[in-house]
Amino acid sequence: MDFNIYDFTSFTTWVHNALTSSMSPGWAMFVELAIVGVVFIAFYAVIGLYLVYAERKVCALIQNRKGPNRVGPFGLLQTIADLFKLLMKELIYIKNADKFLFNLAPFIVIIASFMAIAALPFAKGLHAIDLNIGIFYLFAVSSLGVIGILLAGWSSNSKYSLIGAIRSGAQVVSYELSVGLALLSIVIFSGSMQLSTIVESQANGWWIIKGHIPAIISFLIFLVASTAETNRGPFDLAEAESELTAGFHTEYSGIKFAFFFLAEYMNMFIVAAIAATVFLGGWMPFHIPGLDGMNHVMDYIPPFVWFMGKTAFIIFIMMWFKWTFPRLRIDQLLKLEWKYLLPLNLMNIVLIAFIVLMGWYIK
Amino acid sequence: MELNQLMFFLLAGLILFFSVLAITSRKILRAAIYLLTVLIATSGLYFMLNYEFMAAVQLTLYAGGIVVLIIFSILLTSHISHKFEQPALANVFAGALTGILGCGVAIWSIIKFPFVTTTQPALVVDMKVVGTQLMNTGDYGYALPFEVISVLLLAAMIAAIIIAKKGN
Amino acid sequence: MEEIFQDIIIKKSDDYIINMGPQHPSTHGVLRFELCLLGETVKYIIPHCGYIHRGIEKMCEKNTYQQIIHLTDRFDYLSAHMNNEAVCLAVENALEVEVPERVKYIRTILAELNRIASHQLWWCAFGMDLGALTTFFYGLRDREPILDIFEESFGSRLLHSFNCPGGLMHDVHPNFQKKIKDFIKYFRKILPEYDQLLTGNIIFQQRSIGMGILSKEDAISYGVTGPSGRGSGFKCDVRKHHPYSAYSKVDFKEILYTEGDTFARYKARIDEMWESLNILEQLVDNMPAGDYTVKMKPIIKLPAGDYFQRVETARGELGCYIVSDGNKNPLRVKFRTPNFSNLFIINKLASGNKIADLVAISGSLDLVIPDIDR
Amino acid sequence: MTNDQLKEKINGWISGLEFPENKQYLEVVVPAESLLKLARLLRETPETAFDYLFCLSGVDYGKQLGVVYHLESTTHNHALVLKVKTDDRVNPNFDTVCGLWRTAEWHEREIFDLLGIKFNNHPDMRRLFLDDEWVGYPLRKDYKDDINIIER
Repeated sequence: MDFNIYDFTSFTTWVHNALTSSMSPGWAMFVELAIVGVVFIAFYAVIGLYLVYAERKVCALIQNRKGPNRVGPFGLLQTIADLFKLLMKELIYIKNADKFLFNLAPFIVIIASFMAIAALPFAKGLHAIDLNIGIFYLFAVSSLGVIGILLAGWSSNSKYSLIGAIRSGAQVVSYELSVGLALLSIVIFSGSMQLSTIVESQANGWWIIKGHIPAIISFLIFLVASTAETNRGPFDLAEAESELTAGFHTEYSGIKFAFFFLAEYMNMFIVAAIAATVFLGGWMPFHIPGLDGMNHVMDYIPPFVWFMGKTAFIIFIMMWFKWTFPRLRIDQLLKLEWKYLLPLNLMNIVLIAFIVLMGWYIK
Repeated sequence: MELNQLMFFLLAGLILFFSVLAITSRKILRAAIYLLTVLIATSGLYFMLNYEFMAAVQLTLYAGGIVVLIIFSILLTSHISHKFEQPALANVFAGALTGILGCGVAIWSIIKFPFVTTTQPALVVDMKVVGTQLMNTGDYGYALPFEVISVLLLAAMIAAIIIAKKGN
Repeated sequence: MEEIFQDIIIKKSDDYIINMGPQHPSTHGVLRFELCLLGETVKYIIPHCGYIHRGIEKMCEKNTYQQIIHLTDRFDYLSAHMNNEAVCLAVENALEVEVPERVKYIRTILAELNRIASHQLWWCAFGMDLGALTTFFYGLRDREPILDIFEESFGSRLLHSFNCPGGLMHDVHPNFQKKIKDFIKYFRKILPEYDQLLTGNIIFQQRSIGMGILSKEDAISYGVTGPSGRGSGFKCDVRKHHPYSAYSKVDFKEILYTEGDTFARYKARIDEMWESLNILEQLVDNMPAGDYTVKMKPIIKLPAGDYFQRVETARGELGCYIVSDGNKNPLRVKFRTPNFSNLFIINKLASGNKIADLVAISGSLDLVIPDIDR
Repeated sequence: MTNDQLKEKINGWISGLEFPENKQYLEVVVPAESLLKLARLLRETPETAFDYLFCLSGVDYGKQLGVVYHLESTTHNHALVLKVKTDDRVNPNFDTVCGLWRTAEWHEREIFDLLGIKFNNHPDMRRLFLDDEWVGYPLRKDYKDDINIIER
């Protein structure tokens, strides 16, 4: 076996061949599915927990505090301790709640984020499934999470939850458009919806550089709209704690609350990963044509690190937003989308089509 | 049984089971959720056929769009304690009869259709082909229906705005 | 008279009622708003108070004047010093006692320090109400030096009870002047940060400008005083119009805004912090030496009659009304607390706006719940 | 207006009013039936224009129950204290002034809650702090509560 951290293709083919040679193809596929599932669950848990830790550290940095620093070195084990606390907490049952839907809602939210994570290319040759409509699939799956939020709000039989759910519904349905249209701009540039092709097309430069002005506009719109779609501050109206105490998850406790909590952070990771893949070149290292020496140094850094680094950078920006801005009001939120982002987006797409037609981008 | 077949029966079973639940449930939001499951399982069938574009459209439009709108309107209009009444027996019978008739017609036409087994590998649907076909004005092109539908949608949107404006 | 009652609330049976509080993060304590919603819009608001009514006025009738002072800390705990001062001044005026100059200066300095500390905490909480969570830590960080000054001089940080009829309990710590000068220097540098973080933010301005407009007539009629009233152009600064302690000796502006919206109330408080720094600067260098108290009898008996003392707390005008029948206990003590009057404007300001605006408006009124309930 | 001018003015409206000695403010004692009339004149006459009611207190004098209104004019900067008293301890009632000064609405509710003085024509005469089922009026001198109030 030839294990190489710069290209996982040989590793994955080796695993596949080893499995198919030792059992029937059906079982081999089944085992592969199981392996991918276990890896993703582990990855999900670790990323989720450490994003919570990262958020607390970033927020502490912005607020002149230290953040968690007692459990483990630099407080690294703090969120794990929190997880155990949440696991042990009592699950409070609500009288007159629709129990079935009440229990189902956290799972829908978390399954939606699982489905999205499956299509992400983490490094060269390291993705669970490389659909030829990758971006479209991500867009489709990301719209499912809101169903869980709507269910949670309605089935808790609480007015605060219901208002939170309705807010979140209006918000996600509106901002989905901007997210989709912003991603469409890169589809026009690269001429493909397949995530691996989009990443390959950025080998000689990231789209945000190659696509110059319109790509930067799309990137900014995507950043704003995806922050809104994940219900994060300053767009966290669905759980605005100063108005609705906790919005749609007011009535949840223990591990069910933790599901919502984890899903929020995973959604943040997913949108950041999409932005990194589509605009910032995914796992492609940073290259400047002509500077061969620097390009070699950049190539030395493994693709997985590049991918995670870019994702972390975007996540940092999103956290930075959240901890500096006040929250928008619901009518301002919708006005921002329908009056500013959407028209701007449509004009931007026309501009991109024109630029691609004329070949005015860096090839 | 092959894994493929197992998968198909699993999805088909899901679709059947949740379709029946969706129409028999007396709580409206639960019915909507059963419908969602049916739609997602249908998109699973498309994935099995390697027709990923259709599958994603199914997820975006039906699961992500229409069901969300249905749930949204339920949220605005109905209360959690609301339950539908048991329908009258005559209605149940009429409904069941229509269902069985429709089912019979479907099964009959499937049996009658001369399916031909091929040994060719599964066709990969190229996205570019779908795109050009949608915007094609020539034979089998979808440009005209596409435009007509957009006019219909525009009319629907204007009507919705007018209805919404009437309140003020 | 009927035309004035137009804003009387009429309840209907199919109103969508939601309870905000008594346990709710944005009511800042155990206050309950009964909201009627129309979608996101608030139709009317009925405030319900009394969850922490402790009967301070009844307790005052059973206690001597020295003991009353310790009760007054407990209503507006963020302007504890000014509450103390109101009772002390009322008793001193009734007995016609002239307190030493030094006491007047120290009282004024403490009042201004207390005002700054209170406005800082308001700023923290107001940012939180609007969803800007970082403000909370900035405000608390800068409040700490003030609380340290308090702690050093009188051993407590929040509820001082440092005044007594005739002067102060004891003299201030020798470091008092130096620490205040340090604080003024520090806070002059740090206060522009508040503007950078919140005031200039476009989302903040969009949410506060033009929201919850309180007209001057309404402010007067509803008795909305303090920075909230002055944001509407109501000249109600007791320090300026009915000076007490050393306020007649300092030169300061009465902060007035005419817009009357949330932003004007916000700006009024920020400007008041600057103005308080000015007052402190004028006083702290000229503190006269002398006694910290005059000799008073251990049991004070006020001559029969009515005594009223107005004091400007951080939230508005505090009135202390003492009716005495010549005994060692007052016959009746009534505190006209600023928040009690300020609270009830909320229906007028916030009905017709969104829930989020209600939170912003109630934040901009700077409610302290024990001050309403007493 | 100075206090003497005010006195003259009030005497011109309603004669035979009592002006007790008070070092701080000019004080007027009004009979309950002419309270609203005087209040309205004070509020609406341009020369007096008492538009700011800065304190409204109920007092239990032992035998009598009374309400004290502290008024100020924001334009003329003069102040006045209105007092109204009644001997009726069972069913004391005065006219409400909350149509003239809106802040009076809640101050009057507080007085009703704690002293049991009713205000006629008040739009919302309910208890403010205490439960609706509370028995008695705590700020009255003859209020008995064996559990919460310890007599020394």
